[in-house]
Amino acid sequence: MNVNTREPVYLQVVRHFKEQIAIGNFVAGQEIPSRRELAASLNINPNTAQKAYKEMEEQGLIHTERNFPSQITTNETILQVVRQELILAAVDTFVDAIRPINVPVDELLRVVKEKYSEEIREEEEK
Amino acid sequence: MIEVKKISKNYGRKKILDDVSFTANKGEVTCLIGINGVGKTTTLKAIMGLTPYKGEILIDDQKMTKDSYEKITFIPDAPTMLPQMTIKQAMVFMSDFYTSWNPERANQLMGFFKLKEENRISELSKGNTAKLNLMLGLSLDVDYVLMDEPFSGIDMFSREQIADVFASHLIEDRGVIITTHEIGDIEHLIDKVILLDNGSVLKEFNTEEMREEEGKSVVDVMREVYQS
Amino acid sequence: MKRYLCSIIIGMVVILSIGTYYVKVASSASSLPKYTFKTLEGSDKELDPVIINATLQNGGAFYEPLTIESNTTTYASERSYLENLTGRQDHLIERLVKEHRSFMRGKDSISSLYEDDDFLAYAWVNSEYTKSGNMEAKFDIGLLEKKDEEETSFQIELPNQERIMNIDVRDVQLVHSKIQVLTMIDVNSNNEKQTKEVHLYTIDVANKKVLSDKTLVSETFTDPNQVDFEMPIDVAPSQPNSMVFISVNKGVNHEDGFKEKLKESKLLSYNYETEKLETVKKGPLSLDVARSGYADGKNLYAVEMKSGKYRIKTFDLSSQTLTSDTELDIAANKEEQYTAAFKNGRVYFLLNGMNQEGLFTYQPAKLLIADIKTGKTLYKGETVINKKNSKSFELYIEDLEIK
Amino acid sequence: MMRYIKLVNFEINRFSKIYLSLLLITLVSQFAGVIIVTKSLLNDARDIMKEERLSEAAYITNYGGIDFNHIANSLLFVGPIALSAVALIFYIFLIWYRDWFGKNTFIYRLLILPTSRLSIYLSKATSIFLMVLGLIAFQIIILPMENALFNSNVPEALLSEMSISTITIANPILSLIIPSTFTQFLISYGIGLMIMSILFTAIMFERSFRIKGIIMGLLYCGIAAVLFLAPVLMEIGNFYFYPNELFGMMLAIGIILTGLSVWLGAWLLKNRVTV
Repeated sequence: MNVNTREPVYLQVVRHFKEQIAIGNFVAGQEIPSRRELAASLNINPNTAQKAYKEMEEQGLIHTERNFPSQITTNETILQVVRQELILAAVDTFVDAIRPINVPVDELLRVVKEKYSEEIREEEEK
Repeated sequence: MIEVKKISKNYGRKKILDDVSFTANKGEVTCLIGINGVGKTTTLKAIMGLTPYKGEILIDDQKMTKDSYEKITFIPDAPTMLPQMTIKQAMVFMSDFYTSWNPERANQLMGFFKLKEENRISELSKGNTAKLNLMLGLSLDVDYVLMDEPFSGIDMFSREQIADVFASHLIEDRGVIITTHEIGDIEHLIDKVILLDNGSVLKEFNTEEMREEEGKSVVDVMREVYQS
Repeated sequence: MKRYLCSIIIGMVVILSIGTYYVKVASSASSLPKYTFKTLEGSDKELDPVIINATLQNGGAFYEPLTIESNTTTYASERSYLENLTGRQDHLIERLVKEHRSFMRGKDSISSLYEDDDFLAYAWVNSEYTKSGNMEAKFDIGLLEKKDEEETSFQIELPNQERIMNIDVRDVQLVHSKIQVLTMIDVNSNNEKQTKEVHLYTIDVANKKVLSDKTLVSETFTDPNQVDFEMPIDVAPSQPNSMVFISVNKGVNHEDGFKEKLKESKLLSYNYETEKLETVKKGPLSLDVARSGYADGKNLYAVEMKSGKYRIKTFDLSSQTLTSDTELDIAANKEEQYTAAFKNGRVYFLLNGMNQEGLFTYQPAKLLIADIKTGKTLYKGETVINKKNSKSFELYIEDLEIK
Repeated sequence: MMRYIKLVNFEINRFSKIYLSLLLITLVSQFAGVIIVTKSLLNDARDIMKEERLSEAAYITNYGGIDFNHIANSLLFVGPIALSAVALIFYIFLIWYRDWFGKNTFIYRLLILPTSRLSIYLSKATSIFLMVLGLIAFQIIILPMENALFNSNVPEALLSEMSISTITIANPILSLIIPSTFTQFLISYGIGLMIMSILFTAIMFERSFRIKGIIMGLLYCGIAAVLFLAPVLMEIGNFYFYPNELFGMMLAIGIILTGLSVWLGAWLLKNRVTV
């Protein structure tokens, strides 16, 4: 994770987690690293990790039972929402960038489809 | 909690510290930032009782006593052991005098830093000296760690290593005060910034709050403050 | 434990070695030879008041002061630190300090003290030389009334001090409540001529004034002539005496400038009561002997060596006649040096081998106690050493004191 | 207490190499002195006997026997004692300044040890004092050996045998370092302790106030000297004390001065020293 020093670090951690969940690196019910492990692996302040975990708990992304390591939530709805959120956020950025070019929607979708499949193919070939 | 209350310090007519007040909490990394010669090191020395000052400093609501040194440790940027000692002897010295010495952590850090017990302190490079200091300081089970310029004059790889250890071994219930004039390496690691200039506190803020509320990095704030 | 080895060794060595050393030192004083008097004649009781102060010397390198008192030898190293600090003290001063501690502070010159039943008086000249070489002098005067411990102490300028180069207090008396101070003076001079004088100062204690400055004797001479004033040894220096003797010896210095050849000498007597200065008629007294005699205010005692024997001559001061001349039962020996004391109507006479260069053979010191008048031997003894292997030890007698 | 002992041990170990060299130099030099000087003394004696045609007995009568004093006055004997004395006096200063100077600032570590600053102060004083006594003890141990070696090297006819205590009394330097009585030993080394504590305190002044501190330190030494010698100085001003009073006063002043110096030095180290 590359840290942006102008944005609260805990929010960056939360987003990092969401990305991992969306990608499937974290699956429902999976144990996640302790705050200290997380801090060490991401090279951040344990307090920030703590704050990020707290935020994620509030959002229902993870849950912690006493004396057990935190786990990714098993609530599929929340996981879906996370995925949706990520997709929506990416699409938002994309839309914001492409809007000024004034491309017709059909053409845009066709180009996106071609590019996207090509990238997947290339990735698979590797 | 370390409370620094209105401390002042002069060297002759020169004011080094002028009514400096701040607090550093347990479980937080507090960073004293400022360009060189603004009294950062003097503040740490004052807290450690290594220099006289006017004002009051309390550690967990108490004045410094000899037993406080089991609770608070200082990692200066110069070797604190005799040059003729080997690292092994330095470790024996520490375990001899501190009941808070944690040999397991020391061994762990030795391994991580790739330091060798038989090396003589006088033969260590600048980077390894800093690592040794860190190893000795962090292997004490203390509540507060004071670090003076842990990154100054050290190569990039050593810096990364140190920052790594910094993150992994500064357990959340310790309080850390660190001084630096190069914030870059650790900006994302610190909780609280005390901006010092000419011996007084210019600005004190929480880094995450600053990012959240104003979208500014510590460097941004520094630039603003020092260039105005 | 290994880390502490260095410190432990140092600590142990320090304690053991220094400890053992001083334990040994403490017990080693007993290894020094002990001198005791073996009685040859008379009663040992006579020995009781005798105190001999001496120094033991070993091969020119080692000196150890010792005292033989009540026939026991005590080395300085055997005494306590505080006792050695005070040092050897005259018996009289020791007593006076005990009785009048505050008054006696700083007063340790026995010829400056006067004591009778009612008073203790003290006179001393405190002199300093200024940078220009002149002397500045003051009298230190003290008077103690014994009855009520009333003390008068003051300083007064010495009269005519500008003409004085050197001053020495030789006798102090209290006569009709006035302190009399007999002094010997070297007069300041710019030329070849030297002047020596004997002055008597009379000091009024009540008014803190110098009443008079009387010149008793004044002699001026030029080199190689030489004049010396001498007084017989006062056997009771602090006791009231109405009379003192001063011998005036005129001589010529030899070319080597050391020993003088006697040309003329006279013996003067001064009476404090009558204030009369008289020349003693030469008749009965050999001057040479009188010069080195002993006086107690009433009598002058002289020791003479004649036909292999020592003789004691007693000369009555008031009548100026020889009252006795007795022979001591001890052989005279030029190689030996005598030390004498007169007290309690007795003469105490100690003979000790002179230090002859390099001759390290033990010779006992001989002590004779005799009645002054009759010359009858009351005690005779000689020293014995309790050690056999002490050929290299020598005993130097410093003084003989009688309690 | 334990940490104080550890510190003393630490300080001694730090100086141990130089200290062992001093002991070794003393040992070698003094024994060499005994052998060399004895030889030359005997040669001189034989030359004189030859020239003046004297028998041994006559030689002794004229010139006295050959005694250990000749050895004890030789440079090879006295030199290492002087060297050790100078080294340790110098170390009174070095024991502090070596912690400050150079790249390695050991003083940081020393002052943040969980032990009182008084222990740090006292541990340095103790180690120097212990090392001084160690040297004295060493001299006391080797002196009888040297004397025995000397006695066996000189023919009995020429020998004037001396006991150890006689040797120490006769030689001015030996009598200074090995006082003749235990009381004098306590007094001499007590005075030494007092002087060291005063010097330590002067060093603390310098370390606390730097240039101003040098003046304060010198002033403190001066005041201490005047105070200690006050009874003697009063005698110059014509006030007389009895010897036991003088001793008592100087003893009391000495104890007070030592106590005050230790207290002040430790206080400065605790409250005023800057590293």
